Amino acid sequence: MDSASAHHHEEHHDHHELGWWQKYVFSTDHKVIGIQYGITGLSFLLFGFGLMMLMRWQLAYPGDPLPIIGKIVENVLGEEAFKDGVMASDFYNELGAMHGTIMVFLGIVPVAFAAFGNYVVPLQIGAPDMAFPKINMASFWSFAVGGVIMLVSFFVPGGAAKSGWTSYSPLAAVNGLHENMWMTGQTFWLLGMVMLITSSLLGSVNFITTIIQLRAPGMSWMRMPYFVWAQMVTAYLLLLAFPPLEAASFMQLMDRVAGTSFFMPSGLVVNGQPWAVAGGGSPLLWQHLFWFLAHPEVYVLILPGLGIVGDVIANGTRKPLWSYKGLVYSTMGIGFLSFVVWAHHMYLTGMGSKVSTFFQTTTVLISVPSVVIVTVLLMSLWGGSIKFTVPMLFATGFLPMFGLGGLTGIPLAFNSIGLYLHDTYYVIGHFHYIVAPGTIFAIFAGVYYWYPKAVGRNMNQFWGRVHFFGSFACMNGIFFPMFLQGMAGMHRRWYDGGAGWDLTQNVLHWNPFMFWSAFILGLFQIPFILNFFLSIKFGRLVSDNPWDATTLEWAAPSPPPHGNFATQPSAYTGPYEYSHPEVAADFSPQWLPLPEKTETLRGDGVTEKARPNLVDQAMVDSPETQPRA
Amino acid sequence: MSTPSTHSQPGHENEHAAVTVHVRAYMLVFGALLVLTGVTVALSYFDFGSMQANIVIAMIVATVKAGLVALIFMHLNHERRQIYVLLAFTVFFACGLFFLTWLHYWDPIRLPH
Amino acid sequence: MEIPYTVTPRPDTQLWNAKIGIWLFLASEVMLFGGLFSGYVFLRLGAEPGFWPHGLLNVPVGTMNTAILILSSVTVVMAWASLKMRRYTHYLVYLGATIVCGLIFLVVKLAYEYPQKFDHFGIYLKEEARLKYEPYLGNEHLAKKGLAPRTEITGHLHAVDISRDGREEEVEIHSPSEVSHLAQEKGVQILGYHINLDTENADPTNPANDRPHFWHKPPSEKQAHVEAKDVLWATAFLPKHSNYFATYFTITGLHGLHVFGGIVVFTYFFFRSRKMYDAEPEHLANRLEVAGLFWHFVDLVWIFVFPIFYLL
Amino acid sequence: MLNRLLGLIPNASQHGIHIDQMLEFVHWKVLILLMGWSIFLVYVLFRFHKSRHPRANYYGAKTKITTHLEVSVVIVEAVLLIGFAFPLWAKRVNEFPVEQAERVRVIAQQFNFIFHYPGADKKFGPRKIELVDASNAIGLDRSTPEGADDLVVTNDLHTPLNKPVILEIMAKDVIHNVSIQAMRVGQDAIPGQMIPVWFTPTKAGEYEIICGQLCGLGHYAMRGLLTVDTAEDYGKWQTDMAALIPKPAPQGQTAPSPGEPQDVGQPAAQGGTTFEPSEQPAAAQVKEPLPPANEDAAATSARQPGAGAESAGEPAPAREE
Ligand code: HEA
Ligand code: HEA
Ligand code: CUA
Ligand SMILES: [Cu+2]
Repeated sequence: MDSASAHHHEEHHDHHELGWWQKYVFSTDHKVIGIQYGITGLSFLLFGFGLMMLMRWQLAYPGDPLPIIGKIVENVLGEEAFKDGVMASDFYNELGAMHGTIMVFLGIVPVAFAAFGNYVVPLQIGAPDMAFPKINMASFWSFAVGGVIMLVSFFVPGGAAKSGWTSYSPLAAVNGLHENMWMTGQTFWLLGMVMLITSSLLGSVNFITTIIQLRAPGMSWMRMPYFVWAQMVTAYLLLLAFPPLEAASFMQLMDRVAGTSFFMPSGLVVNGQPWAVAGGGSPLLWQHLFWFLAHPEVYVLILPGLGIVGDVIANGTRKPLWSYKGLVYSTMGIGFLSFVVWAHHMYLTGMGSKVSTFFQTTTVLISVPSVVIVTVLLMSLWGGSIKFTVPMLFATGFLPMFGLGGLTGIPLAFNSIGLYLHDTYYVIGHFHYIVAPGTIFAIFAGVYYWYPKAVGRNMNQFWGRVHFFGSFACMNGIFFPMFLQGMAGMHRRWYDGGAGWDLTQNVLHWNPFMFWSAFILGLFQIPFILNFFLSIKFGRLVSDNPWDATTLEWAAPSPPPHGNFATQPSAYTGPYEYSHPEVAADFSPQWLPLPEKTETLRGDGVTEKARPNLVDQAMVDSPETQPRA
Repeated sequence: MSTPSTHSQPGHENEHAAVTVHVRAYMLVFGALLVLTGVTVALSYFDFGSMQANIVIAMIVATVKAGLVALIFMHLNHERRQIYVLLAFTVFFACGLFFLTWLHYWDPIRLPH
Repeated sequence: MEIPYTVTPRPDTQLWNAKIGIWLFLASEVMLFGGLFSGYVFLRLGAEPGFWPHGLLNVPVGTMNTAILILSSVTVVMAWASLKMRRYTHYLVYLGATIVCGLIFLVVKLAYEYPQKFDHFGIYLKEEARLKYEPYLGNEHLAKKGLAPRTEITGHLHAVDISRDGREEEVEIHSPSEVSHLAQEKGVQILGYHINLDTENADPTNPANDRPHFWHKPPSEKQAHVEAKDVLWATAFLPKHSNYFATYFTITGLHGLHVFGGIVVFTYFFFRSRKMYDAEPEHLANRLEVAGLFWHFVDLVWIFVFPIFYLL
Repeated sequence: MLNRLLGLIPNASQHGIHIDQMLEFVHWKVLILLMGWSIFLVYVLFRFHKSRHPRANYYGAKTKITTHLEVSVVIVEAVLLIGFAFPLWAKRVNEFPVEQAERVRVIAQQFNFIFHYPGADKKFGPRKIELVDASNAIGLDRSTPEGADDLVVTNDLHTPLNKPVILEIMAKDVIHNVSIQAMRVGQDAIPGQMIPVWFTPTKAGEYEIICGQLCGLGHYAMRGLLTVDTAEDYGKWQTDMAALIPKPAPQGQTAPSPGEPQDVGQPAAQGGTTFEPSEQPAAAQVKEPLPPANEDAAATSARQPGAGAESAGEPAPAREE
């Protein structure tokens, strides 16, 4: 050991003297950061849901005063938001834009990607921490600042951003005008987005480096748990798709504060007044740059969820995933294709037949790997010995919900159907089925699954079941009617929920039903939240590996100490060696060799002789054993 | 890539020599870049017939310069596979961003006259 | 357990962590500037003839700044080579030179080039009024040569005609920002502009002015008076002047921020690397290599910015 | 049949039939896959529950069926693409019936649709940004012979039955979308661009025109009405409207007159069950706009945004400087 490790020892020494602040607030430990991301993200998820409940009330009972809450918001935000307890249409738009933004960028991405990724990935690959702990901390704090900016934006003059989460220009540029354009909601939105993008970029650099560099000896690519794969592809998507939106945000910021006209054509007449800018810009430029991010982004929302579900299903069925390799390659395929389909959100922006042909084809193509993934997950159930633990319930609930959401994406993939369905509630139904009973369920599965690792205690399984069945029913109660409303022509972002339109009169009766479903969905979250916090103290104490799982995170103590493992674990087998025919127990952990000369399953379903010492020689050569000059 | 990186084992004799070779390359590239900068400026006062031609030629020179920086200064002429793969994807998607943005612009819905 | 491969490469990937990290980061930077440049292409392709200005930037200064950035790329790579050869003093000298180059670049940009632009004024004319100002535009001459028409009169604004509460007067102007302040006053209306013409507008039919010049020419003594009713859009050379300046300021501004970031990092190294050099010289060399890669990338972006905005 | 079940509103245009067929077809596919897999899922969860299957089978399913299934999904999708989607869209955008069609310009603004008919001479009058005011929202120049006979109506689109219509869609301020669900058409109205869309109504009646793109606080009530008339009714309507055209004021410029067809159209949010007319958003009720923050000397003096502004109403398909 030379100076390098001497230095490390020094650092190590420091750790024992960490104060409370450095331990729990400005921590560089991936587990603490993961939990920070998790709690903040879940809170934002709840907050975003709260915004949506207000909106659903307005849609269900347009023009009726909202009991109690309406008055409270009116007192806080003034008459611009609620007047006599009745929501203003501008405020509805604020809520809609912020619901979308918060759910996507402050809810799902931080929880599904950053929180689980931070907590679980290093453990699953047998690493002591993330590759760059300080950058990791910077990533979280950049996210926190972005989140605060978004929250504060409700209080600036004119209120928060209200041009949809898509922030289409020119609307976004002419909305919320004020003498000081810095102090407006849309400007805050842009600044917040820049912080959030920075956070995601730092995070994804860290994730990819960690996965490439810090895998334990023997953890070859095809022995990584599927969750790690999903996180890695997600990180690549964030890394390469987010910067164009950052560029676009800077441009829109310039449009707002410096009077440029990147996205504004000549000859605009707003409110009867010619709009005083140089002109010559293009609204479509914003859309291209936005969707270049936002389509990969939607896979960012689902891939970590799929990863969690993959791990949980292998554990809950007590058998290896069926066709692990197919899963991995499909995930990579999705990642690749997701960069070339973005214009399917722009079908009605005047697209000629050549471009339209291209994007319809790629969009339909991208559904193929998705079908493969769902098929693999479904077929993995076959032949299992299924145990309905709470994580497993959520994972199996996820499958049909994602299936319905994904399948309804296929009609939308066709330009001519878009003529009818674009911008209707059908679209809202499509993606909410994927992100709400889809990703959110996957998140719940992940929380219930890894909670014992993080806390050392398990969450209450009975209340977990209540949480699952209640949420499952209510989610469908909210989102299924959206397809019917969409088919009837109801459009999204309608403040009156369709009350003022003839063609939606037949489907209006769903609105109250959907509100009450959302309300009850909210009630069903109460047991979860209580369960979550109370189990820290009162949960049942469990062993280090309560689910009899195979992957490396369960080799560490619960909760893992700083540095995670006492000694470097190695991966001797594939990730999911459950119910091996020649092993008596129904699982053989990755960190233990299988009996010599037994058959194991390769990822693609082919069997091969197990080589207990199948550890890449190169990776056994840790830096210490390497000769150093 | 199986050959171990030359500059990962510090203090070696041949390491030292390798760095000296590098240094010579850096100086050559420095000269080349300065010359090419002059060339870019000079070319811009010469009309190649059309704006497109002028742009294309200026971009070719700029790409050569950028290539030199990337290959020699950034050591991309002998990097590891992982990094080439990453950059290949990046360049591909960046080109996609340019190309498809332009594609939409090029194929609008037109009313025949 | 400690984080491995911070200094030595991992055997199977042959890379140490920060090397991958920086390349990933640079990949995202490629996409960031890619987004900005694709915006540039999109807007430029769509610009009407005569509405994408040329030759408004100071080319000699730009060329000098290009050379300075290239030089700084060489010094930073030499600083790294010095570390590799364990020559600490050389390293410090080269690193210092890099910092100085970066500072010169920024100072030239922020204290000289930008203010020079902010001082200039441009007036786009309405189409129907262009004939009236033909002596300053020379469009007939340009049309004969098959060149794009001039639509703008540029130069130094020295006075504006205003009407204040119905009374007309001429107000002298020292900086274009005064015009904006005037216009925001209550009851003030701008009626016309008195401008000291740039050479292109002073002598528009001179073939020597058909294309921009390398050396920046000072505005001529010749003056023009432009009536406000003929004006399409008039501002100083600020981002809002046109999409050309909007992209120019956005991209160079962001690039400047990157330069600034690089300087901060190098300055930190300059003052704080001795301890690490003594303990782990190789780690320091790696760190510098990473910072250097970033710096080269910034240089690389400039290599494209320079011709795109200064020359084409 | 599935369409009926899902509550698709009746189609009233010629090409709409094909879109409905496609919807029907693709939803069958969705339904079959969904039902198939759901049944499979429920069966598996039951069959392989721990209580019935205590030890999992390490090797799992050995079957090629899934591959066949995946391939058949791909085939169905290819059929949908090549058989329906490509030709349908190509017909929408490459085969405008310019000769036969009735042409109407649609200028969307916060929060109405303004329909501009070429009048008897079949020629659209020029539009100038200087002429835009409260009574002439689109800045139509009525002093020209082309413009003198043009009809301008707000929120009230009339088209003849069984005759193709081309809508030339534009926007004045922000992005809107002209969506006529019954006609199975929709098209973004993007400022700086003119994008045409066409359809042939096959059923007389009244249909709602929806703004399908968030455009501000009145978006939800941005509503137009399409009336498909028989040929006679349509002719009569045109004459009635022509009678309302304001006579040119002596000094050339269009004088605002109470009879301006602007007022003829439907009020914005009509038929609302909950909203009083006073709550209907109209451009005038939008919060008093502050001057743009980037207000500049030049801006006030010229009040002219951008070059080429004199043809604000005539955006080229690409964009204008
Ligand atoms: C996580 C999010 C997510 C995911 C994964 C997807 C996946 C897909 N999306 Fe979606 N989409 C969104 C989020 C998502 N989308 C959002 C947020 C919007 C709206 C944005 C806005 O305007 O605000 C949108 C909008 C949207 C549009 C634009 C609609 C419009 O505005 O007009 C289109 C059009 O092509 C589309 C298509 C698709 C397709 C083809 C897929 C495919 O990838 C789907 C592939 C999946 C499958 C094919 C499922 C396979 C299932 C089975 C094989 C059956 C299994 C069955 C059981 C288990 C029972 N989406
Ligand atoms: C990831 C994205 C995401 C998610 C998860 C959701 C979740 C939900 N969404 Fe949202 N939605 C969007 C993204 C998302 N949405 C977007 C992008 C839009 C478009 C916006 C636009 O028009 O611009 C939209 C628009 C949208 C609309 C259309 C509004 C309109 O067009 O006018 C509606 C209407 O009902 C809606 C409803 C809901 C509901 C009821 C949920 C529910 O499923 C919410 C469920 C949430 C929970 C159940 C909370 C769980 C959290 C906890 C229990 C916290 C625990 C806390 C601790 C332990 C600390 N959404
Ligand atoms: Cu106009 Cu929405
Ligand atoms: Cu998409």
